[in-house]
Amino acid sequence: MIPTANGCVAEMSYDVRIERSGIHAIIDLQGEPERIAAWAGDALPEFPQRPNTASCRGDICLFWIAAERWLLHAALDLEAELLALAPPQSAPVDVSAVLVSDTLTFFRIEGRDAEQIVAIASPLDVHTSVFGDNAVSYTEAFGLKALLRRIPGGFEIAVESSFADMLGDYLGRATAC
Amino acid sequence: MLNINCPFCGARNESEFIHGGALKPRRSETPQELDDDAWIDYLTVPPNPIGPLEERWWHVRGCGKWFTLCRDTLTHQILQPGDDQA
Amino acid sequence: MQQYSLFSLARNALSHHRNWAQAWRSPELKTRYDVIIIGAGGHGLACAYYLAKNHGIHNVAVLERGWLGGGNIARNTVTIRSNYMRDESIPFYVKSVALYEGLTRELNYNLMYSKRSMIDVVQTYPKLREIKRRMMNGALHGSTYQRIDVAELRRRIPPLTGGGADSRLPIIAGMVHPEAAVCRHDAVAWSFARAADARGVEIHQNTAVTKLLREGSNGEISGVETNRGRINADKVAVVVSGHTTSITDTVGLRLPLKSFNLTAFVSEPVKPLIDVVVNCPDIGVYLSQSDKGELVIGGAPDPGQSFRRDIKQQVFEDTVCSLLELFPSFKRLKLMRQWGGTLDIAHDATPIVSATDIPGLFVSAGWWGGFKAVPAGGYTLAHLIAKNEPHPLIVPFSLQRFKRLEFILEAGTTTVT
Amino acid sequence: MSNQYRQPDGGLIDRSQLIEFRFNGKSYQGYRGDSLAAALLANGVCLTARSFKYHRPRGIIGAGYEEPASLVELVGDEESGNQPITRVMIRPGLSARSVNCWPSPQFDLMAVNQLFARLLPAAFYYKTFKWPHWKLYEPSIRRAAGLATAPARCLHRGHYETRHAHCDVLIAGAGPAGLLAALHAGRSGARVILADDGVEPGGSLLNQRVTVDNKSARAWIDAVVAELDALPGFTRLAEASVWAYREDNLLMINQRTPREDSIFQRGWRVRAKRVVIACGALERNLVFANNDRPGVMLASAVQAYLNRFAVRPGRRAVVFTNNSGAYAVAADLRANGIDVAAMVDSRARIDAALRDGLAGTPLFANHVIETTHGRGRVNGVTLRDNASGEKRRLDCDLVVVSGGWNPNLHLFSQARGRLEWNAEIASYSAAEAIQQCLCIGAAASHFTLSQVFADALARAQELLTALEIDAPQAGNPPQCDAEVDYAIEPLWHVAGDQRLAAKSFIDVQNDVTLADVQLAIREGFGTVEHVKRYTTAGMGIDQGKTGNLNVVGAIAGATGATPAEIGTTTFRSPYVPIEFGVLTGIREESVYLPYRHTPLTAWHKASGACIYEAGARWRRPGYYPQAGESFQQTVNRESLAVREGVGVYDGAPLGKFEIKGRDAARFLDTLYTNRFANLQRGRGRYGIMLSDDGMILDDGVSFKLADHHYLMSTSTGNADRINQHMEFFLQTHRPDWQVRITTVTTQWANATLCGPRARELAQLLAPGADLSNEALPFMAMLETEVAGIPARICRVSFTGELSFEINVWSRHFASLWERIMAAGETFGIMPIGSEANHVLRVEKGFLSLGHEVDGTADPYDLGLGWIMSDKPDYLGKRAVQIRRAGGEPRRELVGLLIEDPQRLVEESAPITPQGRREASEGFVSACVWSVVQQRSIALALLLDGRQRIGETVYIRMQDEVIRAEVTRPCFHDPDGKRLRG
Repeated sequence: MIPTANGCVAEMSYDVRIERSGIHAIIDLQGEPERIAAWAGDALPEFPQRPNTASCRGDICLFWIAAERWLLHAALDLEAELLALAPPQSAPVDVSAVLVSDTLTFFRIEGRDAEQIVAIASPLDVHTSVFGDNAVSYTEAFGLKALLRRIPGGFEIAVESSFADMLGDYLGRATAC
Repeated sequence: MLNINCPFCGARNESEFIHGGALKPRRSETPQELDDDAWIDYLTVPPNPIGPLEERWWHVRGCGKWFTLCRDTLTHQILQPGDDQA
Repeated sequence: MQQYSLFSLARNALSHHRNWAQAWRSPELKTRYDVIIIGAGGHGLACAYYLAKNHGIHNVAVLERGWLGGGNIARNTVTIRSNYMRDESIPFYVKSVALYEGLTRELNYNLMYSKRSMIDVVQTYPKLREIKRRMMNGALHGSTYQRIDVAELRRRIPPLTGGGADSRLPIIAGMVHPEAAVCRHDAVAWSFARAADARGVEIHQNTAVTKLLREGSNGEISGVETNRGRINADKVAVVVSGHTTSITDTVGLRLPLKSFNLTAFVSEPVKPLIDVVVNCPDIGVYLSQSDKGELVIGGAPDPGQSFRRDIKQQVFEDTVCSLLELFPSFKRLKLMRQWGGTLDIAHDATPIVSATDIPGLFVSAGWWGGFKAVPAGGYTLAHLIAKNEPHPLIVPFSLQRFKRLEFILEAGTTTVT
Repeated sequence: MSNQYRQPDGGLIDRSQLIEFRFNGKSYQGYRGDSLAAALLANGVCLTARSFKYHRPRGIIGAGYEEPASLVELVGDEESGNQPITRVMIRPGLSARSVNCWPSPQFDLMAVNQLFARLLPAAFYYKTFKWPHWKLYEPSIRRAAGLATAPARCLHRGHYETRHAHCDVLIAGAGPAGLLAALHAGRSGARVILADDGVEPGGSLLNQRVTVDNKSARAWIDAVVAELDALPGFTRLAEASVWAYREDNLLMINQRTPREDSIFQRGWRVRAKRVVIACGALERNLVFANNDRPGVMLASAVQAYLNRFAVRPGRRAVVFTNNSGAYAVAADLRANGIDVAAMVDSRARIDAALRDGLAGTPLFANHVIETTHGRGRVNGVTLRDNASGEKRRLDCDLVVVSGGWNPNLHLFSQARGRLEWNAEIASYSAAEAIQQCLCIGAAASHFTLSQVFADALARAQELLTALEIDAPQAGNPPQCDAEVDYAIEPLWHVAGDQRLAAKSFIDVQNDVTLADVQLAIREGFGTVEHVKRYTTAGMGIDQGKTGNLNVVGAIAGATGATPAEIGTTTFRSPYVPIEFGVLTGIREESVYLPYRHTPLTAWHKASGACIYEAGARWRRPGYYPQAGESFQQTVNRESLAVREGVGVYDGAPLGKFEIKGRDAARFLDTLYTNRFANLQRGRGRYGIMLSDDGMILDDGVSFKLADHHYLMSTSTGNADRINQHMEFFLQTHRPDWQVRITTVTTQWANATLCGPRARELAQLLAPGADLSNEALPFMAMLETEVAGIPARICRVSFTGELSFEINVWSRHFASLWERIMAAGETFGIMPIGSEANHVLRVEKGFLSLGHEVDGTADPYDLGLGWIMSDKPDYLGKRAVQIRRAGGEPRRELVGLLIEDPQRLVEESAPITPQGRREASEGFVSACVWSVVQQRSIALALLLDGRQRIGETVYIRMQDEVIRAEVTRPCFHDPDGKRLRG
């Protein structure tokens, strides 16, 4: 049950659960992989093999989201560990490591119809044959730049924090009565 | 709504991109040495062909890559997928 | 020229309309003319008419690649107005509106010219400041604007029920431009063609110019090559909005023009709903209702250069979104037809009516919302061609400005935040 | 008595469900599965409309979306205008009325127009209504035109939705071809979407009395659909019109009745690897006198009413055709007990098989129908022998016409596919496609069922091969009954004199006659586009689906050109009219434009701030009014707080970028006009960026965080634009430079304390830090803790006062703000909005984009010559040099003191020589009430302004002239002691 903009509360038309999970711990890494490896390599999860996929070590993941660019990602309570793995101030001149936890606000979309909600939000083809289990990518959702990731039982979607209310608003409308 | 091939992400919907105009040669390191007309031409006169046009696109809602592709301005068919050459 | 009137209609009714004359001749193509005008669109035909009428130059050929009146004059949103911002532009458009008002009488052809006034629906303070600037600058040159409050705005546009105080972008004011009008776009081309033809101008359709020809020591223009052979003239004007560079490229003339696609669409025809032209500059949509009852709606140009004359879905959706935000009841109204047109936009988004570095070659281009400019565009271009010097109204529109990188920066129709 | 024209049995309707509905105020009954047209015909209602121009009585001509004559508007909840009567399915409570007639089609006042018909030829309005002025006539013309009234209310339930979808194969049309192709592709495991406009799948099969694989067509359809629906990766959309074919195989579909109650209509944007166009064919009308009279009906429509709806559209029929297709319809008529008085065929030679099939129906070969007779409904026709010219009259109440078939190529043409004239079918066929699509079945010019099946199967196979999907063996196409091959000899119109031509309708909907087209050509409007525009043929809601080719034929007849030379007019989306709401879906109201918030937006609202759009979709507090305050009083109070005590504002939206790399410094030196390479660590500098053609892009402050590492701030509205500008320059022009940019706009939020007492307050909040001017001078940065929160304090000032910009991670910002407000209470701290900020910057003569920076001014004009450093190059340097080379006088930034100190002048008011009404010499860029000067002050761009300090200038308002004195553009602390203090 989600209240819509016009206040009406009724059965959702889709079988999904949508939850705003707030900010996560993220360090934005840029540079040649060799240089990053030389600096913090063995501490990090190994570099993903394919573009727009994630590789994880325990609860800490590395998203390959652009050429020579990765997001080191974990739950917010692991932020200190993240900063210890890749301390921005100690990064060499040719590696950029910037804490950007506050810049992205996450939503979880889970349930049988999760894929339908994504189809309303984004033009990305998320069929399992193209957007598989460890897929994560920046894409467009409701006109915004959004980070979309497949998670067990659904998807996780994040937008720049200043747009978080708007995304929540949109998701509410998408599933409204 | 084009379906644009990003060198890093593969085929994506045009709504993920920003059009960056027709391809221009790399900006001179020393514009001071060019004569006025050449510089004005560089700044203001774009190629405007009816047919294939090399142009730049920015994958702003994706991986952030600027790349070049060749699009037919009459049919909008993309003739060459995005490449890394700027 | 055969007179058109209720009486001529009645007379011809008796003969079952078998005796109506051709609106224009289909003359034999000659090998030389005093002036060749490339492009039988609004501007080209108007120019031919004024060359003959005001300057006594009758030996003129208008060469048209396709069918006359088939360019942007056939595919625009028919708004006529003079509410521009810069001193360089306003007087020109004031003149154009004045000429328009007399055309039905002058050309003996009902253009269905309907002075409806345009209302800007203002939703942000920066936009209000910009339009006030248009208002105060307009007053210097005889273009008027009046501010009205939101209640009056809604009274004058009954279906405008969106944009309330708690909406995403509340309406803060309305600005009325009383001179604004609409008229039947095809009729503008046909009436100028008919009147120009009556004054001896030759209009040649299906005559495509493939190359401009130069001769002599300083390479002055000598004529054009066409699919029907070579045609000579000492003066050639390129008036092919959207496709200018494809002509000028043939002599290596480099112009600061890019071609874009601008789309428009109409709703199903419905009984009268809106009596004014509504412009919503903050969100990039404008509309009016045609006499047939269709809402004629336009928006922003597509991203990227294009000659495709087709619809860009995302641009179209943005325009519809804006429309529905202010007119929620239109959700159930139906889209009936949509189309695109090619226009070329200059580096500074301001028209070019100018002589060129090639003696004898003139261009009229860069029209963005050029329909409103048709009479003045033709009028001043004719002056330029006949006298070899620009009419005062188009001095600012000369190519010279680019040689000094002095831009006029006059946004054409609507600016989207 | 109800349903008196309904057959006792047969048809695909559900006779168990009798449905009550209303039409033009009367109540009728029909069955579930009936279209409104079918139900009315079953009830003997044949006069259902009045025509657009002459208000002639009209009936039902078609059976589908091609219906040109009868449009209705629905009333009540489903309120909607201009619906083809054939496309509205009846349901309980349905209430419809004919459009554009009053009070009713039976008695329509505007019918008087018929008396003047001869005065109203094509385009008559261009020739009259000129005197004294069009405006005199326009209102009544507008009222007369316009068909239906616009729906007044919004949705009565649910909302529109749009979504994206992707597939290997999109098939448009679920007729025999579409179903078979879908089955073959689906069995191969491809991702298939099958969209069909109809309520039930089957297309033309639903209307025909045929067997497929020895079962009824309906049974075959049901079997195929059952198998398809069970396939994974298969999606079937019913009542779904594929209305637009966009770039790169993106297709727009309007699904009118989605499963979910909460979704009123759904719009699909489908990106398909391949598109199969299986939209069938459309039957052409025949053009002869009074061919628009109620009771004249397309053969295919008659077939639909007989076989699908079990309705008898008449008692005694005359069939008029130029092709073999209509003979099967004659058989259907006979089978339904309808007397076929005559088979009129304009062709001289008739295939023997067709003759044999006539079973006694008199055949009039080489004959035409010259005209129909009757008042209201047709009661007879006049035949004419093409050879002898001899005429005869036949009685009938139904005229069945078939002008031949056009492959339905609307989508193919939208996709930029080339059409070519096909003499064999006397119509246009699909030639090369540009996009990845192909036509099959009738859309590919196959007009017999066996050919359709064979073609569909073969092309589906090809397509799967092209997609490298390995499909099971195609096997044989389904078995069908014996058929006669399709043959036609075009008859574009029946020859006749002007009187007849003036009543021979080519475009029934727009009342365009053969005479109109001939007149257009006579007047020189000879091309198909000219004819269309001059006569409005094909410009109606039906886009001339049944008539357009007859226009081409008429032009051919009049000009001697061949249809191949004439060509068609452009096919334009939408294929069928689409409700605007379905285009935008849930994007409406609060989300129709993006909106952004800072961690404080809630606080601002709670504090009663007036919030409005501030660029880049941020909504920021303009001012915080207190009880009983006027706008000016509020702004003065906030401004004074900053000048005399301390104020604070939410600077979170400011654009922020971390820039790192070996070439970071030279990068900044290229972007900014002034130098940054020599900046000290922990220090910042104000800079201006130009576009390469010399326009001011943005201004802002950049700090050096560490070697090769900078923090850049941009103006709020320009952050995205500058990000694009930087990435573009780096990636396309200097890919060899090593610079990495990270956007941190929302990582850091800042509260700026400004005012003489800012330091005291800051010190209170950061007791541990040394905030003295020595330790933290103007344009310096300090990393410390504020209120226990890790923070960066920057000494920047946009107000001209001593300022401390406290930056913290966004997650801490709200609590920082609370602490500031609490600690600031004793200082009388005020939150200040953009209005006060505006006053403060004007007092200082600081620039504002959109005010002073209006596109034409360069830094010299704005008194910033010092910022144009002597670096050999930076973006825009050369352009500005070229622009200024001529040395012409330019508009320069100055201050103005209005003669009347109480007077505030509209911003952007023009300044003209002596206040004359002529071209301006400048304009007022800003005008505010100055709290330090206690009078109005203004900034202006004025021609040669700096030479004119002390002069009087004239601000030209619409109805008055205001005098003002030119001053330096700074009204407060000119040497900047306070902000450096």
